[in-house]
Amino acid sequence: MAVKSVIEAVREAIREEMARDPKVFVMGEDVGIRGGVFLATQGLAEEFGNDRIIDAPLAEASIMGIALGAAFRGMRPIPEVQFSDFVWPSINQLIGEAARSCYGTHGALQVPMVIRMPYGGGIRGGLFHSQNVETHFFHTPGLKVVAPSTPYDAKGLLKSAIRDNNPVVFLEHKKTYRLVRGEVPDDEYTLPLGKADIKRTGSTITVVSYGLTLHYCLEAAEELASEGVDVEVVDLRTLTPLDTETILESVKKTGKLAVVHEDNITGGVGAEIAALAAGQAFEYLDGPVVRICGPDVPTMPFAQTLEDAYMPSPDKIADGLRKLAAY
Amino acid sequence: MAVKSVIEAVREAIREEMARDPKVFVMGEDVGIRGGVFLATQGLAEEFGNDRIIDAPLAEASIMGIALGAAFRGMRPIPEVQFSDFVWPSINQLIGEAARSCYGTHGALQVPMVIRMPYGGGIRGGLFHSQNVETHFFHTPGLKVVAPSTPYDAKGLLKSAIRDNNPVVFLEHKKTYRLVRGEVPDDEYTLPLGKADIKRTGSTITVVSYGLTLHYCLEAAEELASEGVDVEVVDLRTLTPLDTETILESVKKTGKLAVVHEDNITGGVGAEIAALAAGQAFEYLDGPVVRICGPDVPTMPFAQTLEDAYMPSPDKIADGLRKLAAY
Amino acid sequence: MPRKRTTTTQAADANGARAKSRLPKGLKNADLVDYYTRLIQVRSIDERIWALNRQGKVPIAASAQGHEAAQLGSLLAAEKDGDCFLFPYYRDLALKVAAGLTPAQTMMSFMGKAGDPYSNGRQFPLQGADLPNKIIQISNVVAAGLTQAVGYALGCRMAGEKTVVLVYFGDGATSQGETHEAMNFASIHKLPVIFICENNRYAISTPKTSQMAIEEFSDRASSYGFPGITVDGMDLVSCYEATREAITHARSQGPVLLEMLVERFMSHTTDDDDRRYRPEGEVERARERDPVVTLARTLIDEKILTQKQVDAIAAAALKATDEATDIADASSPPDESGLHDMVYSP
Amino acid sequence: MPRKRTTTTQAADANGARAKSRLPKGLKNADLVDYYTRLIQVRSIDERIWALNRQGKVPIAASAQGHEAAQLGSLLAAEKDGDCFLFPYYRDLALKVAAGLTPAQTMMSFMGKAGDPYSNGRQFPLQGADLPNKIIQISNVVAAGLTQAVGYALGCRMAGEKTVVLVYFGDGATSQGETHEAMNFASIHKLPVIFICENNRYAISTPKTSQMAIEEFSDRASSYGFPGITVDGMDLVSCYEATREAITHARSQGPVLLEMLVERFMSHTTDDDDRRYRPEGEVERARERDPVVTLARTLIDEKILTQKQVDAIAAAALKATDEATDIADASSPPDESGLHDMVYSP
Ligand SMILES: Cc1ncc(C[n+]2csc(CCOP(=O)(O)OP(=O)(O)O)c2C)c(N)n1
Ligand SMILES: Cc1ncc(C[n+]2csc(CCOP(=O)(O)OP(=O)(O)O)c2C)c(N)n1
Ligand SMILES: [Mg+2]
Ligand SMILES: [Mg+2]
Repeated sequence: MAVKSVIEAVREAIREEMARDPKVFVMGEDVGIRGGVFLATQGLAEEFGNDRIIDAPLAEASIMGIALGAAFRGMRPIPEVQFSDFVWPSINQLIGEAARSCYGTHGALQVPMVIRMPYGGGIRGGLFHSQNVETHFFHTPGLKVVAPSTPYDAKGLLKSAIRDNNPVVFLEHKKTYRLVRGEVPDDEYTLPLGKADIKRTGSTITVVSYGLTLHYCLEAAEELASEGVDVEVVDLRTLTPLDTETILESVKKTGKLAVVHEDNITGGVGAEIAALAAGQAFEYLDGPVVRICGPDVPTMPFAQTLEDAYMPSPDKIADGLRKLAAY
Repeated sequence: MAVKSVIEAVREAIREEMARDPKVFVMGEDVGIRGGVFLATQGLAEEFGNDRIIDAPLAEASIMGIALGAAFRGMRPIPEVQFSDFVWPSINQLIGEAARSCYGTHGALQVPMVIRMPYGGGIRGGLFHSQNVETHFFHTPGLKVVAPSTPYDAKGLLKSAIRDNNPVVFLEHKKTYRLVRGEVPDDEYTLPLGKADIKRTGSTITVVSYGLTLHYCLEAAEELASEGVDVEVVDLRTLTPLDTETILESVKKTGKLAVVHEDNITGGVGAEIAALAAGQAFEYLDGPVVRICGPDVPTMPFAQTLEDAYMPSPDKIADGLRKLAAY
Repeated sequence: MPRKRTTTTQAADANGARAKSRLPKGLKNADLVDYYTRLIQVRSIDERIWALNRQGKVPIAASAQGHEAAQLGSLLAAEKDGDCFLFPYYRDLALKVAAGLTPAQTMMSFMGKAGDPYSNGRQFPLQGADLPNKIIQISNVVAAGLTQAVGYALGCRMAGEKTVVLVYFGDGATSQGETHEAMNFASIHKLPVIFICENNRYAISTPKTSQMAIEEFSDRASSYGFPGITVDGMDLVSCYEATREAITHARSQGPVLLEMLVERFMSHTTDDDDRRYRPEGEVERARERDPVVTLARTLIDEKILTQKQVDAIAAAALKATDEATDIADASSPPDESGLHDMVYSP
Repeated sequence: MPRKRTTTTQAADANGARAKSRLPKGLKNADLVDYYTRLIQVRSIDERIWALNRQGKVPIAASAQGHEAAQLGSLLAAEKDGDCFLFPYYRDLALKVAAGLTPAQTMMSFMGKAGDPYSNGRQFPLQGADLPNKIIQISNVVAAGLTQAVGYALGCRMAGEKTVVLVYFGDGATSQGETHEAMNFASIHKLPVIFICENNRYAISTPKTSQMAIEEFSDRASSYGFPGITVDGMDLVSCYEATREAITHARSQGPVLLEMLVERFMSHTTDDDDRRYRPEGEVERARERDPVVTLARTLIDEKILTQKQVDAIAAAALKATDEATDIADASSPPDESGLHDMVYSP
């Protein structure tokens, strides 16, 4: 096993799947000779040629629509959205078309397509390079949504996503790209979509999170451990399918639930997790469901002060958990 | 007072506001001589001319972007999206741009714009003429979101929306257009955005809903009343700003909460209401929060059988409430 | 293939009345009879579903009446070629039916019955996909199919195939940004795509003058560096020949824009009433160039069929429509237990 | 205004080395000196922020180096006209600064400090709006400003004003669907909008050949029925004159497409490294036509300024940049208590 960064894990997954299956191809802005602005496809144009690593015109709707059309023909496209903030022009092809192609043709069409996009903030990206977009996909039946937090998960889940016959939105938190490093097996492996991962077991509070803030939750859990509070940290890994079983089991065990994400609180993924607990683990709840999430402010100011004020942090999370523990 | 339909109320509100303020104008597909496909603007081109009732090219992104630009210049545009299903191509201008123009310029720009769109199903519209899109706007800080259920509310809220200095997504459930009729005062009136309305007071269960399903909730409440269960029905009227106070007060009074909407259940508005109660009225809850919502199926099949299977109905709601009452 | 538009002689002298099909190049008489048989069948179904809508049995329909020569002319060219794939739009009833559906399948689709070949009752009639007949139209969102068609062509090329993709849309669709994006991408990659605009000068009520500031949409092709052609879309042979040429060009050199000037005989859909916005007499005048009538006349004038034979074909079509209506009417809607099927593919 | 492109003599004989500005029509010497003063100030700031990025004080910057003649030439025309409104894009640093910001305001924006005139530290540098200087650019989503600019022009017309709107974008932006939609709407309504494409032949790393299949983007104007012009964007006077003409045309007849051929001297942004994808020597060759150097040479050759005066202007600019840097560096970031302000307008 070697220690790798998230971006390296992503690149390896793409590379291996392209080598494995000639139907897999990448299309996006600057993915070719430039290797993508985050270098997720660095070296792949040289290895696989410009016909399989396609530098697209600057037009997201067509990147998505063309990928979708190629998927209809049996290809396995991996369109890249350069920043999740720029997915909007393409959203009709994604939410309106790709998500419903199988359902709307009663299964005649499959959409084996992985839509990769760097998302999230904390990198001084300001309003238009920091966005959390997961809720829009989470709320769209027909899409699968993956949001890994570690290199190991990123690689294993991306490989599964590429082999899946459905449109998978694959969300890579851009702050984790180089910051988060971890062991990645040398041998081939995949991880199933739809399975959450308990990244830390505990008995008094369940914290559910994903992506960057998962790491902040682990830090907060450490802090609380030193205060004698034993926190269980559930990493969703995939938002759709949502692993309700793991979440509910953990909540039933601990009796207390906190949900943490960077995305705006109102109507976010955290609301669904809270609603799930309030609906299906009501008898087990020993305290209010706490959400420690991004405020309802358009994501996310450029100035360091404002960005810090926006972002959930280990301290803010620890504060919230402390209060919940004391309830 | 005269009895009017929802579509008549909408038309009157537009007409009165256009007469009151020359800066108000309408732009959309077929809004002119055709009067819109639902006739919301019937007769207005004749009255106000084609410069204020503008037949746009078939291109939603530009309808939204051009309206936004005109709003920057101080106009008060009312862009119409012919069916909410077709809002996607314009969503960057709405979620990415309009919602953040004020925040991103620290208040230098205002966006006094009302985006009207017929939404929702139950009219044999099939996958592409039935969509519930409210969650996407509900989850976007910077937008206001209105979803009236009656002619009275529609008129009063639309007039307020037009006078508001923020982008307001105004959702008109297309099945209510002609089906729902009610008294509308002859005299000028407005209704404040951000205030829910208790459409039926009760003491044992709180049901929160909006739009078409609000009426189904009232029907179900009647049915339960005959069984001795006293249901309070809260009509949200505006989703953003959300009237958390009215919701929480009602839940604290009844101790039981059900949320009903037609939109897909996972990550829908109902999740937020449930999370709100689980977070801020936890001590008052006497039972699990129940959600009676559209299933996680791409909205919504064409065949009558499948559409019925999808749609919440008075019966399905009554069933859910009965179970909750018995808890 | 010329880079500038050509007008067919037909279009040039078509002042409405007494238009008449030229005799085709490269088509046999049998082809024409087959074409007429399908044309009359399609028309008969088209008229019937409108009536069934008024009876409450078909919730919604968009008629192809007036567009049939464009749709069947291009279809015929695709069939003759043998390696084409079609991305039609919602008005392509004639194309979709003539491409291989039975009248009963068609009627089941319009009534939202189980067994609807396009979506099994999930979508508007004839929306979805009919892969056996090489057709995909997953939605009726205007212009959404164009980039998909381009992507399909890209996929075919990657798979080493020579398939030419024909994608259809109306004049309204030309305004959408994605139409631009699709043509731009296709031109950069020289993909074998034929962009077929069925220009009836209306998008619901919105006239062409509110949709574009140019005379002919086909002129836009030059801004992508590929040929644009305008043909008389009321004339079968013009449409057939232009499409044949376009297929040859597309396969070897890349995209072609084919504008077919057609007439919408009916209201936009069964939900519309075009008397609100169309000048009086416009439809009546347009009907004088009815492609069904025109072809019948040609067949008789050229002594390919007798009047009696023509009548017999029409009678058979009507009978087939009657039977199909009964079959569809008697068949079951999809069972509600299927609501959750195929949200995801296995 | 001609409907077809014109090339300036400058562009025609510009083989890189020893290019030289022509003397302007309708500009006074004082204008040129003023222009040069602003140009050198802008360049000095532009270079400084790049250095500040390397020091960790400016998180991100897009340089205007190589685009200055296009940006300032058109700005000058707008200023002379007196009734123009601008929708620039993220590379228009030179335009935005020259339009009226102080060096200190500019530096505060780049460092994300309170008092940033565009967004008060909420957005990337110089994103947002600068209404006192008649500028709006609410986002750096490529091409999103085009329809907004068209809408602004519509709003002005409704308000009875004669304002001409200039909207700026790169060659990459030409691929976006909204660019088509904006030009189409403007042409239908004959709105006074000038579409200014600063064509540097790169969108980050993507060359123009992967962006469009035509030689000159201005050719696309004909598909909307309005004039398209290509000018040498390295030449101040060409840009000034073409924009002046375009303003006159736009106000009386509707939109104009103005393509300005420019060179990107720096990497896409401070986050990019163009050595990955640009041929060796390309930037060096382009720099031989540096608009700052060219204008200095003209001013001296034409004896409008002495070398000494030119040097003094440069020295003053440098000093202003130094001072501005210190002021911005010492000033406070926005207070975190303001996070929730102005999500909604009152
Ligand atoms: C994106 C989108 N916007 C609006 C509509 C509603 N709509 C359906 S058809 C139509 C007009 C289309 O006109 P055209 O493209 O000319 O085709 P035609 O019906 O004339 O054949 C409109 C506005 C839609 N289906 N999709
Ligand atoms: C919609 C959108 N997609 C992608 C990006 C990322 N991006 C920023 S600038 C750029 C290239 C723009 O190139 P061009 O329009 O030629 O302008 P230039 O930078 O060359 O001046 C890209 C892809 C973006 N900002 N917006
Ligand atoms: Mg049309
Ligand atoms: Mg460029």
